[in-house]
Amino acid sequence: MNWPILSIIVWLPILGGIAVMALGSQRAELGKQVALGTSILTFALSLALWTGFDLDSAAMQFVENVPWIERFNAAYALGVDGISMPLVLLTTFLTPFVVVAGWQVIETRPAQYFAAFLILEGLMVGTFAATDALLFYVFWEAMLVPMFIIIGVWGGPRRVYATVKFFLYTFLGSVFMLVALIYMYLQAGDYSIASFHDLRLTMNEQILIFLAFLIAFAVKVPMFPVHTWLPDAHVEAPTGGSVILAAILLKMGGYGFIRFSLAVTPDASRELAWLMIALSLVAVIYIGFVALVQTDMKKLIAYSSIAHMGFVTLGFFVIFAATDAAPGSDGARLALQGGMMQMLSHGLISGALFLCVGVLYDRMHSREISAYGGVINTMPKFAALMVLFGLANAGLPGTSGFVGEFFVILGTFHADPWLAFLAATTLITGAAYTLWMIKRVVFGEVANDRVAALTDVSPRELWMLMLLAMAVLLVGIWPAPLVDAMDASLGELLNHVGQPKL
Amino acid sequence: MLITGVLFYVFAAVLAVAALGVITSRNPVHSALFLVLAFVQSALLWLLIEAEFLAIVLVLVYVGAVMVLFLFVVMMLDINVEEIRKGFTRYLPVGAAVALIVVFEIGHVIWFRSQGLQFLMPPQGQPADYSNTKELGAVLYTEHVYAFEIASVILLLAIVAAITLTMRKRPGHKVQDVVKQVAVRREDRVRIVKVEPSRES
Amino acid sequence: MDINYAAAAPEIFLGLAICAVLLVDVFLRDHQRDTTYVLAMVALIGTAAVTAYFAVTEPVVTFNGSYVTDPASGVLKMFAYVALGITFLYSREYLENNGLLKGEFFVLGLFGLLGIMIMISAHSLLTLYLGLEVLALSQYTLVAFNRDSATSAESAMKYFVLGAIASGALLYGISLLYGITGTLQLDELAARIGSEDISIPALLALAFIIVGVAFKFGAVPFHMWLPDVYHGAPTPVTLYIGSVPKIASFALVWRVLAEGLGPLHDGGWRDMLIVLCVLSLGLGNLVAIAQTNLKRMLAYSTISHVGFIFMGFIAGNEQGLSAALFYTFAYVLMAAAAFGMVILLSRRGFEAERLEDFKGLNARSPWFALVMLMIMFSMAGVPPFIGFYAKLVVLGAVLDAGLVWLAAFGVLFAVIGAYYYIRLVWYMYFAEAADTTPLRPAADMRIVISANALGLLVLGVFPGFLIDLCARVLGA
Amino acid sequence: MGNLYLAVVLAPLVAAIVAGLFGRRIGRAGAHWVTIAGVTVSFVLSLIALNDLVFGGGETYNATVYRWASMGGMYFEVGFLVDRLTVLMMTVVTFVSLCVHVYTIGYMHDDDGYQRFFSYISLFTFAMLMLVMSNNFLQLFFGWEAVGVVSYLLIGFWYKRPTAIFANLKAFLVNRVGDFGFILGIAALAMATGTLDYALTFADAERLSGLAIEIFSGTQWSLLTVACICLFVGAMGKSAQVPLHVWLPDSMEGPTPISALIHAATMVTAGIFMVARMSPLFELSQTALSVVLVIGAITAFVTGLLGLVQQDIKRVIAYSTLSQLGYMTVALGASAYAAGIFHLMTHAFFKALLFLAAGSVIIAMHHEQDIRKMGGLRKYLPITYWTSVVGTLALIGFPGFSGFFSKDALIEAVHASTTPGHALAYWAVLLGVFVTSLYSFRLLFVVFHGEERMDHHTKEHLHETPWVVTGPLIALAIPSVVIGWLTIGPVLFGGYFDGAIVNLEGQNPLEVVGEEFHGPAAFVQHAFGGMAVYLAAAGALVAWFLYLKRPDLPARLMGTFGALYGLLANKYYFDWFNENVVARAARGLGFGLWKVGDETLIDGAVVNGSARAVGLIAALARGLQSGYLYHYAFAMIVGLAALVGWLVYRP
Amino acid sequence: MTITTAHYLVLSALLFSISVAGIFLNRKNVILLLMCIELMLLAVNFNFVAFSRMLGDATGQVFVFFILTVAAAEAAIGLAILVVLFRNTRSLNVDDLDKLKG
Repeated sequence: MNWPILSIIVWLPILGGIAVMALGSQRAELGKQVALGTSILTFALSLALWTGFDLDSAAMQFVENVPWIERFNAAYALGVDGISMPLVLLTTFLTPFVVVAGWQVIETRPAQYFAAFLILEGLMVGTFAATDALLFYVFWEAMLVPMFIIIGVWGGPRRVYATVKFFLYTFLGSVFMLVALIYMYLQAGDYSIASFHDLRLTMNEQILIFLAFLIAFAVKVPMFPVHTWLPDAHVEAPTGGSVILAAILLKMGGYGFIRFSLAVTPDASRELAWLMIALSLVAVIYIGFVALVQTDMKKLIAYSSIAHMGFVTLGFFVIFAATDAAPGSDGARLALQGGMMQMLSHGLISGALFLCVGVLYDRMHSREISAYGGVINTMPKFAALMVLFGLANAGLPGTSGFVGEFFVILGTFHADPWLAFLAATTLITGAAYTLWMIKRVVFGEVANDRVAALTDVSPRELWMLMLLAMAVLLVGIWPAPLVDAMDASLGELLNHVGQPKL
Repeated sequence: MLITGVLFYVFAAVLAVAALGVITSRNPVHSALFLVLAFVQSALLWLLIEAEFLAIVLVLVYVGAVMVLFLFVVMMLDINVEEIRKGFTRYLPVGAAVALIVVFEIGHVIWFRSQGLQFLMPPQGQPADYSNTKELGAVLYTEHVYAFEIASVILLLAIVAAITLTMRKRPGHKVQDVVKQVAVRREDRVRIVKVEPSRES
Repeated sequence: MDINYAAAAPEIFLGLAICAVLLVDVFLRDHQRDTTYVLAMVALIGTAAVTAYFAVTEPVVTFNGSYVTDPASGVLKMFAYVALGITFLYSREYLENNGLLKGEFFVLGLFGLLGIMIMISAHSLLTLYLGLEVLALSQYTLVAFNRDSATSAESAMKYFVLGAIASGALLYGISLLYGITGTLQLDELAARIGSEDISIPALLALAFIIVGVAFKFGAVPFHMWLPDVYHGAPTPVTLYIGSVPKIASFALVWRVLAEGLGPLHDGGWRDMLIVLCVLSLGLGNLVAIAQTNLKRMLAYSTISHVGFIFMGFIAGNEQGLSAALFYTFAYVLMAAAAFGMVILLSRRGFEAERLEDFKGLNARSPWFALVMLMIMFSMAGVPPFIGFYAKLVVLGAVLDAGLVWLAAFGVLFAVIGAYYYIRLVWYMYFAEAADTTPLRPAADMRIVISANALGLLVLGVFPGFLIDLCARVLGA
Repeated sequence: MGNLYLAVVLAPLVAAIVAGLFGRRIGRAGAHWVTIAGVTVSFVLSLIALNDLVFGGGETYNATVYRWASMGGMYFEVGFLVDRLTVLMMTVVTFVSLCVHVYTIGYMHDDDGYQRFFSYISLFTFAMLMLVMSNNFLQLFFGWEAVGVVSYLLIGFWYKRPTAIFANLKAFLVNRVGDFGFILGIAALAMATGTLDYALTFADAERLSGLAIEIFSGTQWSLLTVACICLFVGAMGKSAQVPLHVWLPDSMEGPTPISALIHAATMVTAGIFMVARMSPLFELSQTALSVVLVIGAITAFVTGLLGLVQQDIKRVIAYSTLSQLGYMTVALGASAYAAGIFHLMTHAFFKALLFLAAGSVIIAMHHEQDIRKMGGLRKYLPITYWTSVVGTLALIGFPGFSGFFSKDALIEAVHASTTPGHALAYWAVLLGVFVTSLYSFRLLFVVFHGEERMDHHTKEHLHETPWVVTGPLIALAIPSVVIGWLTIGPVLFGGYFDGAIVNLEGQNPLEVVGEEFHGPAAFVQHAFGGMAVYLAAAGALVAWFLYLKRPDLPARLMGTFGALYGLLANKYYFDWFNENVVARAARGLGFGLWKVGDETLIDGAVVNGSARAVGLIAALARGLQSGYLYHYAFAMIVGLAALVGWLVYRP
Repeated sequence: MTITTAHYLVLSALLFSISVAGIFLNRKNVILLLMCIELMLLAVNFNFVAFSRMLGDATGQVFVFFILTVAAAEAAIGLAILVVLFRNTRSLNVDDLDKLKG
């Protein structure tokens, strides 16, 4: 197709957001409808990416390229390949849910709330779709602004601490990436990511650049030990904020690793893979135990997000060991695919879980596990869905949560049985913290009369959760479409990473 | 040659002492007068190296105008001559040290580190019929006309600035407004009242 | 002797215009001061027109090598006009409300502009010095402009004394240079310094000159005047000092260091600027965190921005210069907008200069809260605002010069600095309003400040033109 | 055939979805009719398949249903492998499931979770069928976890009971420990073979047996051994082998039909089935086999003893299930897979029967489960009584009953086995026979004979349970009696499993046993030459003496053997260990990491620490701006001096 | 004893640092600061005069001429500020100029 679909997906929400803001809080109702319409329309349009996608090509598709800053040979260049396309879809798919989630609960300045999310959506899509490093960075950083506002304005009691922590943490991470990008620009002569990929770099340069990227992406993912901003941000953020944060912003880090760290500095990645694997496993195990003892539902889910993202990074960086230990096998590919699948599925599941917590929070205004108990007695429909998402979070086969973990464990076993052994502990810990929370919140006798007073999900909430549940099950029962969509690009990436740059 | 040397040292010594006096004397009036002395000494020193015009200007402009202005202000704002300055003595050591370091650095560079420059030669004398004034005049309005114009701007600016900052209407200083006086009407001045005649009973 | 009046037409026109304004102002009554304001604006526009009309494509040196005009100077001057125009615009209402609306404000402002223009197209150290003095004297006066305020008098006195020291040092350095090279013209200066082995005395002179330059910019440790003056001066004057003269400072470095003392770059002023840059970045950002007064905080943020501008100079080449120029432009725009917001929030007899005064601004006026948000994030260097590209170009310059550590240091302190910018945003958005009196700024003010802030955004989305302009005029 | 198998699987699934999502609309009756219809369909179809494969000489069916995912050269598919082993399992599963469905109508009659329950058990049937019919590891794991989840939901069916929701969490986690090993085993095989398909993997078995991987640096392990042991860990979880058996007794918190279907007949035997299915791999690893053998032997004997001291009717049966599962595992370890599967089948019938009978008693006693409050029930519940007798006889292996054939053959096979450790196993299973009959008859006597210890109110309402309950009892009693006699010949010695189960040459104890097999009758006679029968009889006698003749004795024995009794009563302290050591340690560790690692070190020291440091430095640096003009001037001059000094005098 | 340019330069250096020292030693009187500034400019003038004679080039002296002009203007403005300050604070004490700090 010849019309710039990606640009539309990027700018439509932003313009919509501006429109909503212009409508102002006086006409908030109209604003909501505009917001919902825009987000749904965006999703509908983004489906064109799926339908028009060429599965066999690893190249960028739907490419747009307009000169932007001639002086730096920086271009307004967009495009998606098998890696970014699903993530773009994930973004556009989830934003309507966020809008719906805030439909009735946001009283203060609703217009700004919805505007912020729409603008955020556009920026996130831009980040995934940018094929020019400078453009990528601009989108990447610009995302901080609306997120900062969202957490700070509509957040919980300690929102200021949380949002400032979030902002400074992520800002600190990304500025070093900026230095690295400029450095590579000076080497390559332009800012296009492709030319960064072909850039020849000495080992020292690669190590430094890799570390710069590491700070940026590790904070975003987040990896141990720079993960502590996430629980705070999640706990304080409003439901929609948590959803976007967990479902998409975290994926930025993984995306960055796969797009920059692996592809631009393959030798450094190989050199430092041990570090990445170690940190990932620490995340999986350490955080697993930490999540076990959380008393705050959102915090628990936040920690479980960290653990699950640990699988992503594990899958990405175990590929070297996998290829070395079992040459010719598909281990590396499994791990890589596993990482990507894990990102996508975690986007769905964590989003759904945060929506569930939001549903409860809107009724009881408490996130404490101890404040609940026996919710199933008063909210059977909701309970069923929450149990489903909980099981999905525990990686139950047949749900999307299983696919990624399965692939990653298989791939990791190629590298080293012990790594797989450690990674597989998540089967136990994951089930433990998730189902224990479910047990304490959902099952049992009605804990107190506030629980007794609960009303079951409204149709709005029910549809929201049902759609997500279907998505979770669909991906779990038939992941082939996603896997196929990513396969070509990931294979290409593996070849690229395979050839040393030195 | 010898004479000039001696004279130089004398004048320089007096100049230094005067400068020190400026910064050490308690009474600002004394400082001002020391400053005058310093200027005079400098003028003499400039005469020694045949910069007659500037020497004269220095005396005229500074001693004649600027320093008078200083004294005027000092007098106008009657500043009390304050007692012993504690701070001065306390900070003297470190201050003197820094000052000496600066002197040393400059002097050392000029004296020992400036090879290839004729710093260490006496300036060659001028012919007898040389007129410093004429030489300056020749270039001042031709080569440096642009700078000269800017100087005029600066003076204008100085005037504007001084007026802006200092000129003001004092409260309660009396002027008569003729317009008002002419415009006055009878009603403003006299009021006719009817008085009941008192009748005695 | 060659005299080309056409080349100096802008300065000449402005000089005459100033006299005209001055004369008219004398005959105006106090309630007619708006006329002076209009006249000053007219003078600005006229000067701009003249500058545009007599713009040159090749450098023209005249007045016996004491004046030069070239494309870069044209651009700088034009930008100075814009900045001054914005300043006047923001200032008028405030002055009126606070009974400061006097013709002298505009006249002195124009005098300062004249000084800046002289510096911009100075081709000899003499004219440069005189221009510097014109600017400095007008600034001293403006700071003391509010004659009934003790603080402004105090700050004026501090500014005056320290400024005198600085210009004394500068003069001392100039005198040494003159003694060493026997010339005051920049091109000959560069030639002689390049040719002969006179490095040590030249370095001595250089040190003195650096002091003057650093003072003008307000680089640590010659920054001490800056917070007090920004704080003490009436807000419009702070706005003036904080924005327009930065262009002059750039011109100073550009003319003296880059053009006149280019040969002393390596092992000379490069290293000195690195030191000043590091100090400014560190101290500016750190101390700004501890501030409660917005004007003061912006003063310290200025110091940190100076550190970034120096990064451009440190590179020494044309790219570096153009980067510094771009940063200067960006900074002037941001500073003008920021102080404009301070003016916009303050009312008759109420200075909105404490951070608390911005609390809950979003509730009072969402639009102006958004404006301030854009300004703050732009200053913090967050895309898509122009402040980000400013940092981008200077970082590129230092990386090009191979100073990776300096770039890393810079971004690190940029993060620390981000804290106090976003603190203001959180005051505006997350905190409850202290007073909820709605804002009613004059229409022109509202429009221009909105345009100013949106300019930060638009220039951030399409920075190409400005970056390219800066690079082109400086021959990069 | 493919569509038929698809129907077998999908019928219960559809039924489950209908009953689950539209339960309100279709009502209680609708719910049980639709699900029963679904299960009946798959039962009938299973019978057709059985007939086709066994008598119709049908071919083994192995085909893909759809491609789950694929990358590079690796394929993940969902497909069916139906051979005689599978079809046997299908039939057993669907038959027991059908019985349980019918039975449930009565058992859950007045429970408001009626529709939900039917939806669950149909869903379970679907999952179990997926498990047994799978032709690849992915689907195997899928079914494996699916049955686990349904059992999780069913144990916690009465979600208001704290004990129930504790038990289901425990069950799921313990099973997860097993799955942990299971998935590693799968990963190992996937790495070695590059496929997850059974056929391809088995075809590759020879090569695999040559491979080795380095587990601990320096030591080379046979990859096959590692993989098989990992897989067996999974089996230990599902089939509740020591030490992962702890969840099964607690799972009795679920409704009784579940105990019958899931925790006796089908799900718990998934492990047995899996190992049998993997026989081509296990055969090649003596180490793995003897691990299986030893674990099984321990389970068989040790858990049997626990049955002696239980007072809850269902728990007694649960422990007997554990012990019987141990028997099956032993058979597998002895590489007498057929014997294991054969016992699995017979056990499915009579153990389901026993559970359902227990359930019938529980109904009659108004959900009273403590056997000390029962007694003399036989005149109130004749049908239940006689069916229980049948079940008990089958369980203890009374000659002629189904249990006899399977267990005796099993014991013989172990005797003849060559696996290392078979001697230990042989004695374990032999003594197990005595224990089995002891606790079985104890249960029978205490519940149905002796004085009546229930209170008045219950007594008045005691009467036989409705036909929906007794019907299934009878339906299960019949095979419990005859199935052994009918099928031992073909199944064990008739090469029924050829192609499905593989034995190495000279490593098939059943061949040895088969040499003197001359028909069931002869087998019965021959049994009297062995010890098992007499041990069983002894057990029965002791039970009669202790619980009918001298009912006061047991209490005194408890006194004398207090230590032993305590050990048994506390189930060897497994639960105590898990709760007080494992769980507490995990929570403590998590809490420590959270508070110390995250909050104190990372957040407190590094993050907020640096922030505080910056603030401190800022405050200090602020002091420099003293406000005094002379300080400013001084700073400038010092700066000047420093610049000059640095520039001019630096080397 | 010939008097070279260097003599003059060193003398000016002396003057320069004396004036600077005066500025930061003086705690009491602001007027003194202005005087010190005059002194400093004088020092600079010394340099220019000396150099101009050394080089035999009038430009230096012209520069001095302009410096004198500027210095006069500076003095005027400085004193004006001084007056304003005095009117506001009734004091010319340098120690009292500490309202702005931090």
